[in-house]
Amino acid sequence: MTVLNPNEKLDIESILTDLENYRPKRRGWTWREASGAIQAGPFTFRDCSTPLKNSVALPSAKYFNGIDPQSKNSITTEIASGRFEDDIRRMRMAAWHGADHIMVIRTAGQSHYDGLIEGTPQGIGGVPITRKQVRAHRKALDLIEEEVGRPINYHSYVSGVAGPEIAVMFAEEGVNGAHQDPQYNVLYRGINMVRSFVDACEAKTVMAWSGMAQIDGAHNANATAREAWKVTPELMVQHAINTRMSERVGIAPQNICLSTVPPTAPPAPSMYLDLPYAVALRDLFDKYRMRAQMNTKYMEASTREATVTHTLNLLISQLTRVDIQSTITPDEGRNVPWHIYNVEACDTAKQAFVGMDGLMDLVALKDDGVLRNKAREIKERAILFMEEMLEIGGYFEAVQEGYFVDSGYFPGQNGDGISREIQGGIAAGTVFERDEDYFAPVTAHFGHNNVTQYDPEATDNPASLINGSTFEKPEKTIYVDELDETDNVSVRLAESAPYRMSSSIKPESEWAGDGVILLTLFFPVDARTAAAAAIEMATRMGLEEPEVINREVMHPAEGTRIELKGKVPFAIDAETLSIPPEPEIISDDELRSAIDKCPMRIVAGTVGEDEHSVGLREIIDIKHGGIEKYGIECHYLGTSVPLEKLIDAAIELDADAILASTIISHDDIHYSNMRKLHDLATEKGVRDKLAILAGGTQVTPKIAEEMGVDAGFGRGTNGAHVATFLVQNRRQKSEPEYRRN
Amino acid sequence: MTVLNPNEKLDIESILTDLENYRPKRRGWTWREASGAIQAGPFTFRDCSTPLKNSVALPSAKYFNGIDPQSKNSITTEIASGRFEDDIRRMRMAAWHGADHIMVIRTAGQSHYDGLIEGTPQGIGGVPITRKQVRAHRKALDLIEEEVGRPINYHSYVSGVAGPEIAVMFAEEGVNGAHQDPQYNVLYRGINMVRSFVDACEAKTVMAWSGMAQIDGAHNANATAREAWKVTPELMVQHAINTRMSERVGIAPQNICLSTVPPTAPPAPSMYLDLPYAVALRDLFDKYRMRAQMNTKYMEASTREATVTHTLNLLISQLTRVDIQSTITPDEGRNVPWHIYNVEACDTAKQAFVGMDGLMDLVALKDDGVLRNKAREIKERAILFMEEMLEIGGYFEAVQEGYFVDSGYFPGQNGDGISREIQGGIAAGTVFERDEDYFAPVTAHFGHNNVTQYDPEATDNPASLINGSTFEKPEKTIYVDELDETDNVSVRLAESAPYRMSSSIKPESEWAGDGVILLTLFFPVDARTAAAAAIEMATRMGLEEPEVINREVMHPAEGTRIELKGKVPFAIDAETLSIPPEPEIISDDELRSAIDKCPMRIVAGTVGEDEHSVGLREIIDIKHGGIEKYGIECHYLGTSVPLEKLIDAAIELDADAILASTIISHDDIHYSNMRKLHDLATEKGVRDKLAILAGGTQVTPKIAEEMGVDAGFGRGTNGAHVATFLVQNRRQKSEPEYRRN
Amino acid sequence: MKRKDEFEKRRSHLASLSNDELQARFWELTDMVVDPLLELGRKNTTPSIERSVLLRMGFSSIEALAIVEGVLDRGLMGKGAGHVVFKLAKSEGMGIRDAGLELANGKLWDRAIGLFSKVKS
Amino acid sequence: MKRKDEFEKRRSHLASLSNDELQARFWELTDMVVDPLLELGRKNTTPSIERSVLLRMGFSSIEALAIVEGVLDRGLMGKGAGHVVFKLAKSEGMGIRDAGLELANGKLWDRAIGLFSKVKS
Repeated sequence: MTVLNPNEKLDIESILTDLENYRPKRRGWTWREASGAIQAGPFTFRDCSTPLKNSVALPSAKYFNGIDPQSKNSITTEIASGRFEDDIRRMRMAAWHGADHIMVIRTAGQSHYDGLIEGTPQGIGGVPITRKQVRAHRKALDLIEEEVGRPINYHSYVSGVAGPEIAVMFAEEGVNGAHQDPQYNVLYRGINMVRSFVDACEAKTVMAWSGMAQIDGAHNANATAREAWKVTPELMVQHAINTRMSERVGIAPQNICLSTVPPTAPPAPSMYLDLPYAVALRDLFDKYRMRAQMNTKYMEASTREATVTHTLNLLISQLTRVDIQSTITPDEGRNVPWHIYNVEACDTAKQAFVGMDGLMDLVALKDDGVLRNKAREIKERAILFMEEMLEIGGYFEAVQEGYFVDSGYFPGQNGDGISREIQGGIAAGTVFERDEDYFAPVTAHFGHNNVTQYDPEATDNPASLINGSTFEKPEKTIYVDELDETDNVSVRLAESAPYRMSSSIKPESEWAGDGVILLTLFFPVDARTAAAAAIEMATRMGLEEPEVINREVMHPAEGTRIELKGKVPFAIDAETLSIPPEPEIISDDELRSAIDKCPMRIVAGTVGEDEHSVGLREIIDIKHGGIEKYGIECHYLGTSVPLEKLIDAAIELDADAILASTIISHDDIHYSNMRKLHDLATEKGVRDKLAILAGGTQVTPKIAEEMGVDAGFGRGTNGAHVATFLVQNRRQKSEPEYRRN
Repeated sequence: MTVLNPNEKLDIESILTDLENYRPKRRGWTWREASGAIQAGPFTFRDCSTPLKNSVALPSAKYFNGIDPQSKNSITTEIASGRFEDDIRRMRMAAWHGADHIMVIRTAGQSHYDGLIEGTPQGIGGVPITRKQVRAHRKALDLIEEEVGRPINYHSYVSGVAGPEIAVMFAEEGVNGAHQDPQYNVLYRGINMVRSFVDACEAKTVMAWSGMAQIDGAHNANATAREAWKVTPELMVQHAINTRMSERVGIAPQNICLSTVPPTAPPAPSMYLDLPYAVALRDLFDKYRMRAQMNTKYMEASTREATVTHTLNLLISQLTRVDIQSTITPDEGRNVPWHIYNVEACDTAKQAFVGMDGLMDLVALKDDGVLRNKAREIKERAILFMEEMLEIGGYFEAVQEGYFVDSGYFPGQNGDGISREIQGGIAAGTVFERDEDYFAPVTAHFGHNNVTQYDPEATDNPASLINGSTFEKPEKTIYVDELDETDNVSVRLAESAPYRMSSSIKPESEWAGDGVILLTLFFPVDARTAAAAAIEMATRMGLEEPEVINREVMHPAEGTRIELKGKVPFAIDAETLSIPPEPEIISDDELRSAIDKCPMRIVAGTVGEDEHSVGLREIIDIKHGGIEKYGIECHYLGTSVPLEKLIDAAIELDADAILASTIISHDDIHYSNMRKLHDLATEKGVRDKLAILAGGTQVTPKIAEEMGVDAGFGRGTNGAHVATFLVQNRRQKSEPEYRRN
Repeated sequence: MKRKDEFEKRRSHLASLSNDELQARFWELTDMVVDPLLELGRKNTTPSIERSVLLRMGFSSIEALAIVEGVLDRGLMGKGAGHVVFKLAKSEGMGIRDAGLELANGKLWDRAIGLFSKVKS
Repeated sequence: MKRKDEFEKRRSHLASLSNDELQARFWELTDMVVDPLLELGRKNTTPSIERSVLLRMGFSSIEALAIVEGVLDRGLMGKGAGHVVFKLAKSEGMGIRDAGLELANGKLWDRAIGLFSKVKS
C-alpha cells in the first residue's frame, strides 16, 4: 500500500508488513501554513490556512458550496482506545475532519516502566508505546497525510522513568512532538525528582536534535487542584521552569509549547476567571508556543455540556493566541472516547474557529480595568512564588514542602498541595555522578562528555568515534517485533478480521467488531427508576452488557434522560441488505436556473374533507424552503378544495402541475381521490400537459402512482424533492434525452 | 391541584378540571430582575438575575456547590409537539432548566383560518391555538411559576387572518407576549396586505392594553433569503415598520421586541458577518428590546453542530445586547423537537451566558475599523431601501414589486424577492371603510369610533356604554369547550393514561407512551450501507418504524455515524424492576475533613502476575481524582507485589488499609489471592485493625467479600467510592453510632 | 428586478451625515412609510376586527362568526358589528347579549337594518 | 502549610515595577531556579540515560537493559555504559556491536572493569 484510495479502507495488515524496514519520511514538527486572506465559496477568511485536498466538511457546509476552511493553528485529536490498530482507522477519520496533530494516549502504568516496552500488547485507556506501535502509526500517517494533503504531526510522551530512551526511540522513528516535563513525573507520577530532572536534560537534548515540539505538563495542576482557578500563579511557575530549562538545553523557543487549559468551566463565571489568566500567560511567555487544551476537570457525562464549555474555551483561544488547539472528546467524562466523539471534538474546534474567523478585527481586549489588573496580579503572585521557592532552597525543597498543586491562591496556602520527598519516590537512588572520564559516543548527549580523551577533533561530534550513531545512520537502529505470543496485534487482528474483511458488519465504538452502540431515551419517571427501566428495556432488545453512562434529570418527577451503551450481539451481512437508491435531488442553483429560463406555475390545495394544510404549505411556502423559493409560481386554493376546482383552476391559469395534498383520511379515500383527479384531467383533455402530484404523510409513493398520478410523496418530502420531480418531469416531456427508465 | 410537589407529576386531568371558571393571575410581560452582583458558591456573578427556588442545575454544578446562576435576560423555549397536554409536562421541565418564556408553536395552517378555533384538536408540528388550550397552559404555568419561584411568560401568535380576535382572546386569557407583525402575513403567509395592516392596528391596540410583549417577524427574512447575510438592510426596514407602527398605535417601547437572528452560521465566517449587523441593529433600535433567536436556516441534522453555532450566537448576544434569548432545539434540523432537546437548548443558553458572565468588563467592541464601517454601511443601505420604497409609492408597492426577501445586497437586487399583489392574497377584498357613524362599544379599539353619538362622556371609555367589556368584566368572557367528539384532549388522555397513571412505563420523545428512542452508532462502512444496516439492526432489535435521522461521514471508506429513531413496542412495569441502591458517596468536603481530622495511610499494589497498574493508579493518583486528593497518604508498592510484602509493609507503616488490585487473571486466581490476604493478615494478628480492599475490572464485590476481604470494587469504581468506604469503615470500627446495617 | 450593487454611487447624499443624523433620517423615513398604513387602520375595519369587538362584548367565537356573517351579508360593515348589536339592543330594550344571540340565530336582521339610515350594498 | 492570602502585604516591592520590569524579574528568578537543575543534569547520569546512549549506538532495548544492569552491578555508571562498550571494543579490537553483545550476554566484564583505573564500588 503506497497510496490510499479514499473509497477503500486502510489495510492495517499491509501497514504491518515489512515494518522492520520502514523509515519515517521526516523528523520534527510542521506548523500549518497561514497565508493571509483565503477565499472559499462566497466568503473571505482572515485566520485560515491552506485547505485540504480531501476532507469531510461540516454538515452545514452544504449551504455554502461545501467549503471546508481550516483554522490557522494545528488541531489535536487524542486517541485512546487501547488497541493501536484500531487507532489507525480513527486517525484517518480525524485527519479528514481537520486534525493534524495526533496524540495517542499512553497506558498510564508505562511511566513506571523502567525501560522500553516492545511489541504490541493491548493497553487500558491507551496503548503501551513501543517502537513497533510508533512506527506503524507513523507509517500510516505518512499515507494519511498524503491523502488529506497536509503534514500530520504524531505526538507521544517522553515522561516516566524511561524518558531518555523513549526520546531516542521517538527521534529514530520520526515522532514529531512529545510531552516532556520532569515536574509531571514528580508531582503526578511519584517518580524521584532528582532522577526526573537529570533524565529530562538528556531527553530534551534529544528532542532538540530531532526538532520535536515539546509540550509541558503544567495543565495537570488545574486538573488536580481542588479549586483550579487558584493555582494560576503556580501554573506560571511550572511553565517557566520547564520552558526555560528546555530552552537552555537547546530546544528552539518556537518548538517549546506551554500546555494551558482554561482553569474553570460553567456554571463558574469561567470567562471572567480564565481570560485574565490566559492574557497574563501569553504576555509573559510571548516567545513560546501555546498549546491550548480544553477544560476536562469539570466535565460530566453530558456531551452537550462539554461541547458548550469547549466552545467557550475556543473563544479564549481566539481572543488570545493558540498555536496548537487540543480537543477533548465530549464523551471523555463518561467513557474511553469513541470514534465519533473524536470527530465531534475536531469538528467543534474547526467550526468554532471558522465561525470566529476575523473576530479580533471586531473586538479587542480592554487595555485597562479588571482584565489587566487581574493579569498583573497573577504575574506578581507567580513572582512571589518564585521568590519564596528560592528562599527555602529551590525547586526540590518547594516540592517537598508541598508548595505545588496547593489550592490556596498563592501566597495563600491551603495545606492540600502534593508533597514528595527529595530522596523518595519511584527510582530514588538511581542517579550516578559522572566521573571525569565519563564518555558517551553519541549525538545529542547532554552534559559532561569527555570526548577529548579519545579524539579532541570529535568533541563536537562524539558519534564520529563509532562511525555515526543511529541518528546519523538510521540503519543501525535495532527493531524488536513481538515478545508476547498471545498479547499482540496479530492475535487481535485475526479475531477482528471477519468484521474488517468480509461483508459481515457490526457497529463499533472503539474496536472493530465491539458491537457497542448508544441509546438515548427519556422515561417519564425519576432518575433511579429510569436507569433501571433503561437497563431492562435494553436487555429485552437483546443488548448485552447494558450500562447507563449518563442520566440527566429533566424534572425530578416528570422524567429523566438516559444514555445507555450496550453491545449488539449479532452482525449484519451487508450482502443481504437492500440499499435504496438515494433520492435524487437537483441542486438549488440548477432548479432556480431551470425555472428562471422557463417559468413554471402550479395550483395546489388539500382535497377531501381535509382542513390540515400544514404539509402542503411546507412544500409550497418559501418560508419553509418550499418550491416558491425556486421561483415556481404557486396558486394555493385552500383546504377541502373540490377536485373539479383544482383541475379547472389549472386549466384557467395554464398551470404546469397540480399539487394535491391528502394528509389524513380514512378508508383510503385519499387514493380514490387521486384516481379521480387523473380521470377528470383525462376527461378534460389536459392529462398529458398537466403533471399531477399527490402528497401526504400517509401516502405511499408506489400506490399513488398506481392510482394514476405522476408522483406520490410521503413523509419526509421537502420542496427540493417536489421541485426536482417537476423539473425532471418537464424535461422528460420536452427533451427526450433526459428521459429515464 | 393548587400547589405542585416537585416529586409528583403534574396532574394534567386536574388542570382541565373546572377550566371554564379559571382566570389568569395577571396580564402582561414580566422581565427578570437583575440586581447587581450576585454571590453563588465561591463566585460573584455580574450579569445574573435572582436564582430560582427550584431548578435543575447544569451537570458540572456538582463541582461548585450545585449553584445554578440564571442569566439576566429571559430565556425562551419553543415547544411544538402538537399535543398541548404533553407540552405542559415539557414546559415544567424547561422551567426547571431556566426557561421563563414559553412559546408553544402553532400549527401552521391556522394562519389561514378566518376566526378562532375552539376545542383541542391535535396539531402537526404545533398545536391549534384555542381558548381552552391557552387557558390550560396558562393555568399550568401559574402553578409551575410558583414551583420554580419566577414568573413565566406565556407566548403565542397574533398572526394570520384572525389577528384581532386572537389578540382579544389572549388579553382575556393572560397571554404575556405574542408575535405580531403584519409583514409576516404578507410575505410568508400570502395574506392580503391591506387586510393584514388594518387588522394589525386593532391587534396591536389590544396588545398594548394588556401589556403584552410584542415580537416582530423580521427574522424570517434571514431564514428565507438564499444568501441570508445580504438581507440585513431590509431586515432593518422590516423591524422599523413594525416597531414604529406598534409604538404609534400605543405599545410601550419597552414591550416592543425586535426578533433578530445572526444571519449566518459556520462554516461561513459568521462572527465577521453577523456582529456588525447586530451592532448596527442595537444602535439604531436602542430604545426597543432585543429578542435574539439562534440561527435555524443553516441547521443540519447534527445536534453537536447546532449546539456550537448556537453558542456562537449567544456570544453575539453577550457582546451586544439581548433581552429575550430564544433557544432553538439542536434537533430542530431533523425532527419535531423532543423533550430532551428543549432542555438541551435551555441548558446551552444558561451555560453559555453564565460562562460569559462579566465578559464585557474584559473585552470591548472596537470603536473603529471594519465593525463600525460595516455597521454604518448596513444602516445607509437600509435608508436607501426606505427612500426607494417611498419613491415607488410606499410599502405596498414595494412588496408588489418584489423588493422584500430579495437576496441582493440592497441596493443590489437579485430578482428573487417575494412579490405579492396589493389586491391579491388570502382574504383579499375583506376590508371595509368605516362610516361616519361607525361605532364599537369596547375597550382597546383602534381608529375611528363614533362614541359621541351615544354619549360624549364615554369617548375615552366606549365600553362603559355596555357596562364594561370583557376586559373590565372578565366574567363576560364566553368559554367554548370541545366541538369535536373524536379529536380532543379527553380522547387522547384516555389513550395515554396507562403510561401516565400506572406502573407501566414507556420511553417517550414527544408524547406520553410514544415509545420513541434514539440509537447512535458507527458502522465501519460507507454512508448508504451504514444507513441500511442500521435499519436492519434496529428491526432485529424489535424497534418499530426505524428511521435514520442523521448520518455523518467519518471517512468515506472507514465509516459512518448513524442516528436512528424507532419505537419500542413494549412497556416496562416499574414494579418488576429491582432498583439498586445508589452507591453512597460521602461529599469531597466531608472526606477531606475526615482525613484532615484524623490522617489515614494505606499501602497498595497489584498482586499476582499483574503488570497492569492503571486501574489502581487511577484509584490512588491525585491526577485522576484518586484518594490522594482527600489527603490519604498512599504507599504504592508497584506491580506483582507478593502478598506477604503487602501485609508486612502495612504493618511496618502502621497503615489503616491495604488496597490490592487484580485487574486481569485467569482461573479465578484473583479471588484466591483475596482469601490469602485475609488469612495472612489474620495470622499476623492485624486483620481487625487493617481494612483489606480488593479491586479490579473483573471483580464482583459480593464474591470478593465472600473471600474474606472487607470490600470488593469492580468496574466503574473511582476514588470517591474507595475513600467513602475507608472513612465509613473507620467510623464503624471506632464510633458505634455511625454503624450501618 | 435585478440590479447591481450601486451602493457607492447611491450613498453620496448620506456620506457626510453624522451617525445621529443618519439615524434621524432613518426614523423620519420610517414615519413616512408608516403614516399611510396607520391611516388605513383608522378608516377601515375587517371581519376579524368586528368579531374581536363582539368577543369583547361577551360573545363566543361561534356567535361572533355568525353575527359578522350577517353584518357582511347585509352590508352593515361600515357601521360596525358591535354597533349593530348595540343599537338593536337599545332599540328593542334588550340586553346586549340577548340581542346579539337573536342576530346570531338569523333573527331581527330586518329591524337592525332599519335602524341605520344609509346602508352600503 | 496553611497560610492566608497575604498578597497585598507581600507585593509591596513589586507594586512599583513596570510591566517590563516585572517580566524581567520573573525570568531572572526562573533562571535562578533552573540553574542548579541543569547543573545536576550536567554532572550526573541515570540508567535510562545510559540505555538511551546504547540505543543510539545501535543496541536494542533488550540488549541495552542487560548491558546497563551489568554496568550498574559493577559500579561503572560514572564511566558511562557506552564508554564501557566503546573502550572494550577498542581494547579487544572488536566492533562496537559485538563488544556490547558480549557484555549483554554477561561476558568480558572482567576485561571491561580492568580498562577503567578507578571504579566506584
